[in-house]
Amino acid sequence: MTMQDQRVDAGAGTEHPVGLGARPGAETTEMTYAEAIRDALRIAIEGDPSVFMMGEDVGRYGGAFGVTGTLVDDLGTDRIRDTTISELGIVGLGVGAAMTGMKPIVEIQFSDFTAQAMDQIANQAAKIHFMLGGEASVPLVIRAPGGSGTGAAAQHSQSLESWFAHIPGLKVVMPASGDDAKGLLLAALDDPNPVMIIEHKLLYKQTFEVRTGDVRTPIGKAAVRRTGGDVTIVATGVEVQRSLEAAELLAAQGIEATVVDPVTLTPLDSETILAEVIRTGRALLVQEAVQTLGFMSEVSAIIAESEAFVHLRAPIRRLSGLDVPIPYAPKLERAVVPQVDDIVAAATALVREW
Amino acid sequence: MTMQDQRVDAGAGTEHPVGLGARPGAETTEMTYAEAIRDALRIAIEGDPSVFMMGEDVGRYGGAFGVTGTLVDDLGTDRIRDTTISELGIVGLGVGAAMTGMKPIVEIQFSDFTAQAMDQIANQAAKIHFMLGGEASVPLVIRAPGGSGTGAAAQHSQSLESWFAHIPGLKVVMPASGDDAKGLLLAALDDPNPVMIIEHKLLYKQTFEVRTGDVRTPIGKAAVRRTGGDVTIVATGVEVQRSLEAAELLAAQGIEATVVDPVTLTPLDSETILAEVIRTGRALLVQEAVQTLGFMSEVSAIIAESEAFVHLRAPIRRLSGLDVPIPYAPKLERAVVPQVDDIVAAATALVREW
Amino acid sequence: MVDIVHDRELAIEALGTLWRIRRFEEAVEDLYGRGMMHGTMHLSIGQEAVPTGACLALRRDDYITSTHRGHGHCIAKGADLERMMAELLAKETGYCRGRGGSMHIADAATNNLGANGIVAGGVPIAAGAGLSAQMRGTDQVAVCFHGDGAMGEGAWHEGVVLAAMWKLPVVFLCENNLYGMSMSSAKAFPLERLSDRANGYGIPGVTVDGNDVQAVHDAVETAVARARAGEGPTFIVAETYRWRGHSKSDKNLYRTRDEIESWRESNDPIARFERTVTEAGTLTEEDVQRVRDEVRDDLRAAVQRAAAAPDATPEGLLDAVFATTQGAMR
Amino acid sequence: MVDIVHDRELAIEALGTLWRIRRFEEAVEDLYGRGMMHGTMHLSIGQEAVPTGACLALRRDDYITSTHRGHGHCIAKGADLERMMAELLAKETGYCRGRGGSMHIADAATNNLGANGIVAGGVPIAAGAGLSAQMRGTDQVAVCFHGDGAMGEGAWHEGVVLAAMWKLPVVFLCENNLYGMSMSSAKAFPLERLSDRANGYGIPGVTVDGNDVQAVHDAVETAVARARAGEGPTFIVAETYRWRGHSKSDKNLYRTRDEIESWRESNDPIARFERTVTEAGTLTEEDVQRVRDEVRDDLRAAVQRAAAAPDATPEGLLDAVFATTQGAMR
Ligand SMILES: Cc1ncc(C[n+]2csc(CCOP(=O)(O)OP(=O)(O)O)c2C)c(N)n1
Ligand SMILES: Cc1ncc(C[n+]2csc(CCOP(=O)(O)OP(=O)(O)O)c2C)c(N)n1
Ligand SMILES: [Mg+2]
Ligand SMILES: [Mg+2]
Repeated sequence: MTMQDQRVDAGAGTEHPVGLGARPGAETTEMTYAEAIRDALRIAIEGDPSVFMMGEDVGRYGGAFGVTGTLVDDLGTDRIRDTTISELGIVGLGVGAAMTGMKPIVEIQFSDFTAQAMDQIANQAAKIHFMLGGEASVPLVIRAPGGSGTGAAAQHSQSLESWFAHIPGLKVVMPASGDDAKGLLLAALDDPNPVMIIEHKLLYKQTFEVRTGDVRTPIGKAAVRRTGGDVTIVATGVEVQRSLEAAELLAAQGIEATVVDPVTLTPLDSETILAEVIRTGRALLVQEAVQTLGFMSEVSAIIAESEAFVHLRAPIRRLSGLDVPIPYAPKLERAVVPQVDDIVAAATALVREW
Repeated sequence: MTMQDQRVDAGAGTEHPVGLGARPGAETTEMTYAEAIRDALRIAIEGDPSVFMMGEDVGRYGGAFGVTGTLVDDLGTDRIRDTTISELGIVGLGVGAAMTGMKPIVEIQFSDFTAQAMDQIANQAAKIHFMLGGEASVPLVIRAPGGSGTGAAAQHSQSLESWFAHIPGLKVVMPASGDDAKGLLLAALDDPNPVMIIEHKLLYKQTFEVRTGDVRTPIGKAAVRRTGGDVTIVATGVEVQRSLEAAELLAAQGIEATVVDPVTLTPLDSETILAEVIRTGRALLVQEAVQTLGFMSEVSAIIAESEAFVHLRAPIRRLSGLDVPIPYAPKLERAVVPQVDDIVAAATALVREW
Repeated sequence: MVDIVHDRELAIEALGTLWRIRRFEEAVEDLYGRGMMHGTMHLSIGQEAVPTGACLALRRDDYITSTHRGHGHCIAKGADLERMMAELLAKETGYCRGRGGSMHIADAATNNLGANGIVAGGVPIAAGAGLSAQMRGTDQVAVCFHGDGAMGEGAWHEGVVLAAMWKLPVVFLCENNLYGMSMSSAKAFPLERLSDRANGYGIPGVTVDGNDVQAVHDAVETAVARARAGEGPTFIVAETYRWRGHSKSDKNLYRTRDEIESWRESNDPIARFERTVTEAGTLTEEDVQRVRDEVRDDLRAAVQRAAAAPDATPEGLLDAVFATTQGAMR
Repeated sequence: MVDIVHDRELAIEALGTLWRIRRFEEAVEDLYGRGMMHGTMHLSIGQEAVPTGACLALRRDDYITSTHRGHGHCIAKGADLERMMAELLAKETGYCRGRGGSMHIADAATNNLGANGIVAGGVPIAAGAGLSAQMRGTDQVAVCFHGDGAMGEGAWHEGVVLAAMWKLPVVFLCENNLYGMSMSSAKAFPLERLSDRANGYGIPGVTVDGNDVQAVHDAVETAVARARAGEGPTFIVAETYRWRGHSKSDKNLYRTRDEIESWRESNDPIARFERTVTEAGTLTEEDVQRVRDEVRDDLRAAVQRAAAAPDATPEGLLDAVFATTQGAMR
């Protein structure tokens, strides 16, 4: 057993960001979400010989979503490893490597394919530390893009964060901004536990303000990205962006919304969420995942059994993906997950009717 | 495309049973939960040439939990098939066989090993009908025992029903009694959709009153197993039994509890649950699964966004497994999931404090 | 053995299939390029001889399972071009009513169990169709099309292990187009020939020139006969090449322009087949031209009708999740 | 090659290991039978020569992964009997503090990455340990113990494919005890010898008498040398037999009493080893008896101390889910 080498912690990242901007307190620059992740990969791999990345087509191809880009040219095929098509295998190798002194980052091309790897994720990585009585730890980072909107249909568009958040022993984060995509990946690499990072396909090419250098977004802290007194919107992933847009439209109608991004699903920062719900007395929970047992079911249940219960002025409202597989046709695909208009309508109804 | 052959529907099974007894309206006999399942298997396989069962050690061995017993002697190795250790493979073969005119029943030895088969369960079986625009259907039944209490530790004791209930396209049932174990299996075989049956290990050897013959327990209807005016306990799996026991102890203290067993998680009979919650104004939701995103999070969220909201006299209270992997030591194993005493205490607190 | 090369009718059928696949995918590429098609796109241009040869060895009631790169399999098994195109155009009249798209087309009329977005996802499903045929006592066979990349997946393994154990009537037909996305199959699997993989499973393994319609046909015919006779599965590797990128995002950085050019120029399966059948005297240049023209016209009509069909609608989606009747492909 | 049979010290070490495994499991069986142990129990009695021979070919810093039937691997790699027994007795002093039980014992001191309740679960993990050794530039090797039944799992396949591709320093060591629970390995896999499986992966496959300590050792030693030299993985199948049922629920209906008896009587790995080393003149009968006595005493003491230790407590369980520091087995 050796103590974890604590890496430089520049830029605390604990203050709330404005909108999808960078966390305060550090230099920033503009880059895409994909570039922000690449930046984090480069910093981590250059800075620590035990960090490496493996996945399907992450090398010369540059990643299915272009995240690794030309990183292999600079870091080599040893540290940016192309694998066979083998999700269970690569997560399993990641577990073995993590137990023996490495810090692997595994990319799963689409989060839907975590289904292939569930045994190694849920039965091995998540449980080993506890089950072995602390005899080992699994500092494994798994990155996987979730979400719909690319016309890739039912097997390439799911939002499966609930599966992971349901398994004790996994930390689960969902970066909604480029800055958090970078900061959370670097924070995940500091963590001696397996961390699932659910990225969003629609964000990869979007540009964000991102902190430069070796920064962190703390795991386990929610971000209040906007503040308003009428309703508290809790949203994850791409729905954070949609909720912020909706909040602007709502403001034009005289409704002021708070937007809370949990950032980390496990361990969840319920405290911040509850405080913000208590403040407005109304909770609108927005997610792309299907409604049934989507993460917002948990948020709702936490609110309903908390001290916030007595402060509620309205029923807790979830706005989720329909309980259907994601369809291919663009119109259908749009129709089954919450869009900006849907959020505006739901928030308006909640405020006007209660 | 051919129409499904509708099988005999003797004993409607739609009336509420008393406690864990048989559904009213048919002859009954005493048998164990395992025997009840075996009885259903025999009836289905003898009655329909397209029904067969496959799984690890279901033949000569008689099943890891003795469910198939000596069935292979009567039904033959063609209809009760031993497979290699290959959960993904056997579910996948089940999907292929189901699409082509058979009605396979697949046994997964421990529900934990559904992790191995998640792609075929969630990405194939569940989605094929929708994704193919109705061109095919997948009448596949998967039986898997969940739950803790046998000292088998973290990889053999999970309650993973949430994973399945989160996937549109799967029906998910959890028989709490021998009668339902039989009736649900036969109903699942009538259904043209994939049905996950999460059985419970601790129930297999327990004796129940079970309807004889070719009977059904309807999929999609909750059972009100006990009625009382002070608190509504919603419980699944083995916690139904514990809740009924707790209700007797509560009655001795003057607290009358209603116990609702959803029976089917998807499609959920919210109507019955909400009606019973409205009646008492207090909801105690009890499950063996870990709290975070256990099925009761969904039940809580449904209550909180329904008309029941205004009838609530107390916060909605979940009583769940701790958010930890199931430990091995008997004392620890007991401590991490709700026992009768815990239910009594939680119900008492809810009624006394609110 | 059926001699396609010397049988006028079969040669015309084969040539028609080859061109239908080629032209269909060129049309898709065009529509996609013009922004009229959405989502992603996996083209099998250059690989047409595999499904063409294979399906000529099959009966209509034999099963196939297909892949993300499945247009060819679908067409060769006999699917309707208009319904396929309508699906890709997100129309209500598409095979999946616009719900599945390119990666999820199935066709009950030809016992095509469907494309699959999951690499190797179809492998256990094909074995299951084989099991079903075996249990129902028919002599149907299931052909499982898959790529070389699929050989890395556990699903491939488990499907083959079970099929081998139960001697299921299945043909595992690998299209080795040299890459699984960007991973070279030669690098991935340190085998002299990919078909040596079969040696680990106790089933026959055969390598065949995947750009030769007759050769593919013959290998599949032998495997199918074996399967129908109850002797179990065969693993066939058809060596071929993908001309286009893996999908739209592919910049072809993992292979050389020369490599692509050399396959296109000296190993176009359609040109080769045309040369073979005209040199054999089975078809004339005019016959060949007529087939090409017919396919062009058919396709043009299919695209037009598909484009004119009503868009898929979100109505009733919630009710489409569960089946109400069992639709079985027997 | 290290000659265990003719080296007094090694012979004593091997014999001690064989007996420690046998006696440990007999004690477990006894405690379980008397209701003092809970849960389930998978005994490897009859298979002791495999871990014993294998681990004699390993360094302390080489890795192993193990299975549900893992006591032997654990003991042979050098685990502490008292902590093992304490774990099975659900004690705070157990390897897993009572949280894991028999199926989850790992031992950081001997680079034992742990037993595994999931069949084939350790296969990709072992490959990962091999990858780690390769990347860190050490010459450590990972030995992956697994059963014949594991060969049906996708995890087995994926672990072996990746190890073969990257020439990882891994030895996949299959204990073919003829059954995966009740499934006969001969029925499950239509191969002349199970080690022929390796032919599908481009790695060497070797079959060895699993009840012969020296033979197992030699096969593993060769494979380990190959792995350390950077030449990649080897698949070894050690033929052996499980005397006891698969677990408590096993009624042995899938095999005959005769079969069991014949292995016990004519192929007890411990009796064979004792005969070999005494016949070779390496050890005397008295030496052998002394080893047996020592093991008996050690075990008795271990059981007593383990039984006297405090029970595992539920306190702090919630805090035990996440690690606070990285504990790496390097
Ligand atoms: C389980 C899974 N992993 C990864 C992918 C992403 N993916 C789609 S196609 C493909 C390459 C497949 O290679 P191959 O099997 O050789 O077929 P080809 O594309 O060459 O036709 C990959 C990696 C996927 N769809 N499914
Ligand atoms: C993924 C998975 N499937 C099924 C089981 C149940 N199970 C435990 S051991 C076993 C048999 C394993 O056979 P083999 O690999 O030959 O090892 P042996 O028991 O013979 O040592 C089975 C089916 C399991 N633990 N994990
Ligand atoms: Mg390929
Ligand atoms: Mg075995």
